[in-house]
Amino acid sequence: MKPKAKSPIFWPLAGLVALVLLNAVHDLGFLKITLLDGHLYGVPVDILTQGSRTMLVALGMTLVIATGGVDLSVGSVVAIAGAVCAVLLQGGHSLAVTLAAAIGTGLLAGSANGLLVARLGVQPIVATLILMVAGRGVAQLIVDGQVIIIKSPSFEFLANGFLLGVPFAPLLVIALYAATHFALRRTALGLFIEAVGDNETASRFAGLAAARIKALAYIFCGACAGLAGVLAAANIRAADAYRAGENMELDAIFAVVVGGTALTGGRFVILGTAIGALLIQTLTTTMYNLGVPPAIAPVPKALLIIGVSLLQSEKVGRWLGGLWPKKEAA
Amino acid sequence: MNTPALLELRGIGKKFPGVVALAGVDFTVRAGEIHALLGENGAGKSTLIKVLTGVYSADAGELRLAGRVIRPAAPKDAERLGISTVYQEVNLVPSLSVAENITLGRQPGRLGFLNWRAFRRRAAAALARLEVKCDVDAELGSLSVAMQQMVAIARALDTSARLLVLDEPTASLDEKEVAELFGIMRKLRAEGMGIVFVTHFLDQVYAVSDRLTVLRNGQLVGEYATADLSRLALVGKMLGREVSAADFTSHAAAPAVTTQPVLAARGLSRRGAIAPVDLALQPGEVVGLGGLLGSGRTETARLLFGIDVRDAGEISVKGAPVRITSPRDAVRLGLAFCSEDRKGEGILPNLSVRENLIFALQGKRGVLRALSRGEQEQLCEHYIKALRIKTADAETPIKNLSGGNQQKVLLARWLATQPAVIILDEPTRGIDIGAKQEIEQLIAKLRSDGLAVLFISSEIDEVVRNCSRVLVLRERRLTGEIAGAGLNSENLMHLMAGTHEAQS
Amino acid sequence: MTKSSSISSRQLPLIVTAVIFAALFGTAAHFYEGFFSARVFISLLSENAFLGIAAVGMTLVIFSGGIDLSVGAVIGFTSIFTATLIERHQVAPGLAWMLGLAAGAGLGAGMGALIHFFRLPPFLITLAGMFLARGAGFWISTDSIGIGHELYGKISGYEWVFGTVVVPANALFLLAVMLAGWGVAHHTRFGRTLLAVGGNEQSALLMGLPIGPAKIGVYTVNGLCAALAGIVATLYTGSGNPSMGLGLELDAIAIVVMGGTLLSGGRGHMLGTLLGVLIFGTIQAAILFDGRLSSWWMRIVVGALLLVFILLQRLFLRRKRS
Amino acid sequence: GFAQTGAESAWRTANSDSMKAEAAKRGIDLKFSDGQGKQENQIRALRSFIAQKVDAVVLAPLVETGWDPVLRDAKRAGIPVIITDRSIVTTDETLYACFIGSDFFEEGRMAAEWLAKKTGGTGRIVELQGTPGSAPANERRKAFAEGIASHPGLKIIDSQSGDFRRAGGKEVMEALLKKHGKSIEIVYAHNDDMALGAIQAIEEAGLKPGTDIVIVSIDAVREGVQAVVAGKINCTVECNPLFGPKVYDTVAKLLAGQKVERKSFNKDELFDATNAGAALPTRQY
Ligand SMILES: Nc1ncnc2c1ncn2[C@@H]1O[C@H](COP(=O)(O)OP(=O)(O)OP(=O)(O)O)[C@@H](O)[C@H]1O
Ligand SMILES: Nc1ncnc2c1ncn2[C@@H]1O[C@H](COP(=O)(O)OP(=O)(O)OP(=O)(O)O)[C@@H](O)[C@H]1O
Ligand SMILES: [Mg+2]
Ligand SMILES: [Mg+2]
Repeated sequence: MKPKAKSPIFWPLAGLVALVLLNAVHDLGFLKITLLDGHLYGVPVDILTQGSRTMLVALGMTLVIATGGVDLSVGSVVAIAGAVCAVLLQGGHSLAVTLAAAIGTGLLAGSANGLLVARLGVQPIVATLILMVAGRGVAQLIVDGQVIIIKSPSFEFLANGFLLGVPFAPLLVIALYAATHFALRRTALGLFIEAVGDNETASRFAGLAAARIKALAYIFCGACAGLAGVLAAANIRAADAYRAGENMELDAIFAVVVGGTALTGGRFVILGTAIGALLIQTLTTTMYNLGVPPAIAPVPKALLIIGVSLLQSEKVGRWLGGLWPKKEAA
Repeated sequence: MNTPALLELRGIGKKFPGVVALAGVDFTVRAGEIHALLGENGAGKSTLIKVLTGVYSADAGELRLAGRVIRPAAPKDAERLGISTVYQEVNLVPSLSVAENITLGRQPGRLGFLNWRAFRRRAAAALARLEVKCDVDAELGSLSVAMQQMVAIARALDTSARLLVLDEPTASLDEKEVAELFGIMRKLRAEGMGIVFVTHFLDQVYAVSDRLTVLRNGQLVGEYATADLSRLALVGKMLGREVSAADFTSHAAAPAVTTQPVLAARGLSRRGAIAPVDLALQPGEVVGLGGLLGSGRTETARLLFGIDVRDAGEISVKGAPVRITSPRDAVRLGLAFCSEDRKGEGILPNLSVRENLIFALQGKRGVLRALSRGEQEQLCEHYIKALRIKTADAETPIKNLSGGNQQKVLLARWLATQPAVIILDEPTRGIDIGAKQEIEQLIAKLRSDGLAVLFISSEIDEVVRNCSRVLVLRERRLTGEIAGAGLNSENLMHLMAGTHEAQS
Repeated sequence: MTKSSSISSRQLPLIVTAVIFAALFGTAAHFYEGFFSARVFISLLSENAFLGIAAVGMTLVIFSGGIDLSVGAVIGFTSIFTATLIERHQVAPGLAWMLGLAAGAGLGAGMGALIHFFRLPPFLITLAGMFLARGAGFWISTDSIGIGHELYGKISGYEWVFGTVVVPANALFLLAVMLAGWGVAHHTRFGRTLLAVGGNEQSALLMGLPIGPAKIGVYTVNGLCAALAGIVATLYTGSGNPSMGLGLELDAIAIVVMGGTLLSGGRGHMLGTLLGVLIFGTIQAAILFDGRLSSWWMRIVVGALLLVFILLQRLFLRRKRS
Repeated sequence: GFAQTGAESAWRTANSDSMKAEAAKRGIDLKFSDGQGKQENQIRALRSFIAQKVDAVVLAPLVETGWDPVLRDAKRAGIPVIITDRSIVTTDETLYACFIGSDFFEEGRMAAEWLAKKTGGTGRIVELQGTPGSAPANERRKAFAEGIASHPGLKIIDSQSGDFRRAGGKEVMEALLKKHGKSIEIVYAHNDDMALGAIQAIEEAGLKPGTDIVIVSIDAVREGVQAVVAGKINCTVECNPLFGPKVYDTVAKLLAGQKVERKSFNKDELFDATNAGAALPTRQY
């Protein structure tokens, strides 16, 4: 019998479970979820809520990476979208207008990236680096360097609200994951994205509008970042143009790659990305929980990255397979 | 014969996930012989070679070079042992210069620093030996596939090797170049070198090889002296069944005379690529594009298919003028184009056979009208059987297929779109004799189904066999056309070479 | 050496970059009084010395088709590491530098080994390396530490006077490393192997090139360069600071790319990186000469100039190709 | 020339604005440069100022050390340097003319002192640190620790970094609340932004900030003071960013050859429930 191909999400999932267990052993309260004021309350709920922004950005990033690119500008787009929200709400605009504008900002940013990468053939890291640098400046320009306070309960609901006791933001993000998965796998879009990432020339020669597919991925990624910007601003009821979304690109890329999508493009694993994002957030919480001094907080993160990548590598897989040949076959 | 064995492989076995590529294969090469390694696509020839050069490590068996057991762990070990190899796919670095590609890893130099002048001279000398004219400073990627192949051979000859391995070196060469290569091979043989030679051209086998080994399905069929084995017997050994000479008759029927060409081009040209070309394809007609290497055949096809943008000229499909500015336009209009560069422009390496196969059809249908999984599997099943594609299953990544089988998947990709016109650029390159025959039959069937085929091949016999009309290009311009009774190898060759005026 | 036409076509990106640099510098000189001077030109090198040194290593890594995100953090680590050794443990500067270089090279080698042996993506592994180095730097000290050793004053005060032109030690360091990098990249087997690996790793393997040593070696060399940059940074500031070089890796990558080196590997030129440093420096210097931009406008202008530069480069190359 | 560190917070922006506005008012040609949080950028800016032969340089140093070489250049060029905001450590005190700044150390101490008085010297504290390695985080941490050392009843039970960010403050506080539950009595935040984030987390946990948990913070930006008025922050120590007038006065004196005070501190106030309401209308930032 031939060995069954291992699911790409196996190791990230195993990592997540291990991390949760580590916490649970250290502090039994970790897994406790209680009902407080009629909604769920507990660490896992926090992880989901806090992790929802990274999950969202990583969703868009998955597609960009699948086309063989990368988008470094997402953090800046988060900041711009937040700034746009704050200014519009302050100016008395309705929530709908604000949301549309924020997501529109993301679409615009994504289009700019897409134009540079797909039409003009600029290398993705460079193309998006431009917006990464300039974007934060734009965000600060919009709010004139201030932290603008947002006083809109309906806006805040997006990030901190509860629907039937369940936090709204993760619900929204999970719904988006499902919708994206559906849109990609029930249509041919997913295949096209993978094809472009795998061999762009061949895709083009087979009659695919490869440039358009690529641009689309960046636009989608921009929109995701825009929405994440909304959530980030709603979360703290303020637009923090300087710090919002800082280092988010790294977290998102990490989530995508840990989730089983190769940085070289081609095959993507959406569910893996979600798990990867949660893994990062859990790690952060774990460090608070274990009281790791903030100065050396990056170290565990590094170890996690190396650990998960190693487990995903073929070679280690073979070694492990050699250790437990029986289990593998089962 | 009592010449000592230079290379001995005993009981070599190699498994890939889901495929047994080699099982208990013995293979012996003597010093001073040219040994042909033959077999169908996927028989395991390339795998055997890669085991020999340390790309793969064998699961079983033993390698001996001049009596000593060797265990090459990487190609550089093999090279150090005196085994020099040209692999099946051109494996050079396109972004570096020709000179560097020839000398990489063994550049002359002092104190760790390179002597650029010396190694450019050396590269030029290596090319001169093959009688190839080529600027050693040119970027490799800017050369045609054939030229790159010559560079790869030049690289292999640049070492003082005891054993030279050539995996389908002639697949993209024209006759003159093949003849030159053979000349060199014979010279090296005389110097006592052992040469392993893989090819699908039987003529070539009989032209140069002394002995041959046949593989089938990863198993050794046998080792024979070339002179003792007739062609038909050889083909039978390769395919595992008897073949009759009738299988290779001409398929070209009289041109279908219809009123309207399905595809017509007038004054098609692009500066620096091709001078204005007129051509018209009738439904049910196979038109050949003949010409020597670099004569502009691929260029013409690329212009027709919208890959390169033309400077001038118009294209019409079924009489109506059309705008083709991208392959996408072309596909929508019912054109199909099978590129000569399988690896770079054809396959989606990490995607499955299924995805590769349905890809063009899905592209034509658009994003929203996705083929259901059932439809996809049905298509795969059909074409895998129809074209005898050798693969573990439809979900195997295409990069794991042998070269010839990849080519078949690509053909299937285009046939699935049910095109009105199909442009085949070197469709039989690297394809075994059985499959070649099938593809020729397929072309005949396509023609009788009313398709128009533009057929590009460097194999003159093949062009003559399959086409009812041949347009000949020379030095990037259309120089003539042969049809009907005048269509034979000799005429075609003269026209291609530009010596027909003298003849007539 | 005779220059054939195809050599110049291979070096076209380099020429284009040089032309754009000249144009940029000329424009700045036109608008800002006192910009067009040897002093400003030299400062483009001396003020970007450690960035430039890091870019040299980065160029080699990018040649091989890899990327290294850890350089900024390694600079921070080396700077605080050597400063602590010298100030707190009274280690002789020479020895401290050796240890710093060894640490940088060691980290690089480790990352290279992971990348090569386990076929892991360089982006991730070097990201981990970045976290490690940053964490280690902060673990040594979260404060910056001033270095009072007299040797430091001597070296950083050194200048090479050439007529009216004064070239500070930093610029000399940078030029020396550039020269070494150019030699390695273009005149050693190692350098050419890197380009081959970046151009097509599978082919390079089949061509019998030593892929493993090349890949591990290039990360080691880059770690060494980053550590050297960290030491130059301590010379530059006379202190060690664990947060030095924050985000510097992206600047270094931008510089390499501005110099016409392909990020996907296999194609590029060390001279381009020198031009990249000059261009980067010119942009910064022009903004400082202006001195009216608020924080955010500064970012926007840097981004816009980057954009203009990339577009011009595209435009030129596309024109010339067709 | 003015070499600012960056624009990382509202405080910093107010600081920059103060410098620019005052320059405009006095007709001074100010060359402004933003270090974007990197020392090397600031050094580059100083060198550029020297090359442009400005009359005086104002530096808001990002870190304490590492300025000697460039300051030596300035001195050689005869350009006086005024250090603002944070102090520097140098081997040669003559390298700069004077220091005008806020005293992070003093701020941390004041916070600790206020806390001791308010709580009677007992309580379990969680600390929300600023960005690891940054000068204010370092000093506010050390000073506070020293300040509470004399009150053995005050104990820091946990300390995590919220990166000076509001979102960071919220996230860390959420986690700490779950970890320690109701045993947290006091929050000490290195800036108002993190305190405001923490307040949200506390509210979401169903507790009352300011009552159930005492909150002490630093900066006293307008929103922080508002929170004090609303009773959500108990006390915030001012860190005045409005340096402009004082700096230019000093520059004028220096250029006129007069002597200036070597070290001077902006007067930092402390706002709690007793005085916040009165101060709020006059807050400029
Ligand atoms: N890397 C690989 N992984 C999995 N299977 C492989 C791999 N390489 C080759 N194979 C399989 O091994 C078998 C032998 O392939 P090989 O390339 O040796 O054939 P070949 O005789 O060279 O054919 P061709 O004439 O088409 O080049 C094929 O079935 C192929 O699918
Ligand atoms: N001898 C040569 N030297 C340099 N470049 C060449 C040479 N022959 C061809 N080329 C280049 O290779 C490319 C391929 O030419 P083209 O594909 O039109 O030829 P072809 O007739 O299709 O031949 P084939 O497909 O057999 O290589 C062209 O761009 C041409 O510039
Ligand atoms: Mg083969
Ligand atoms: Mg061709």
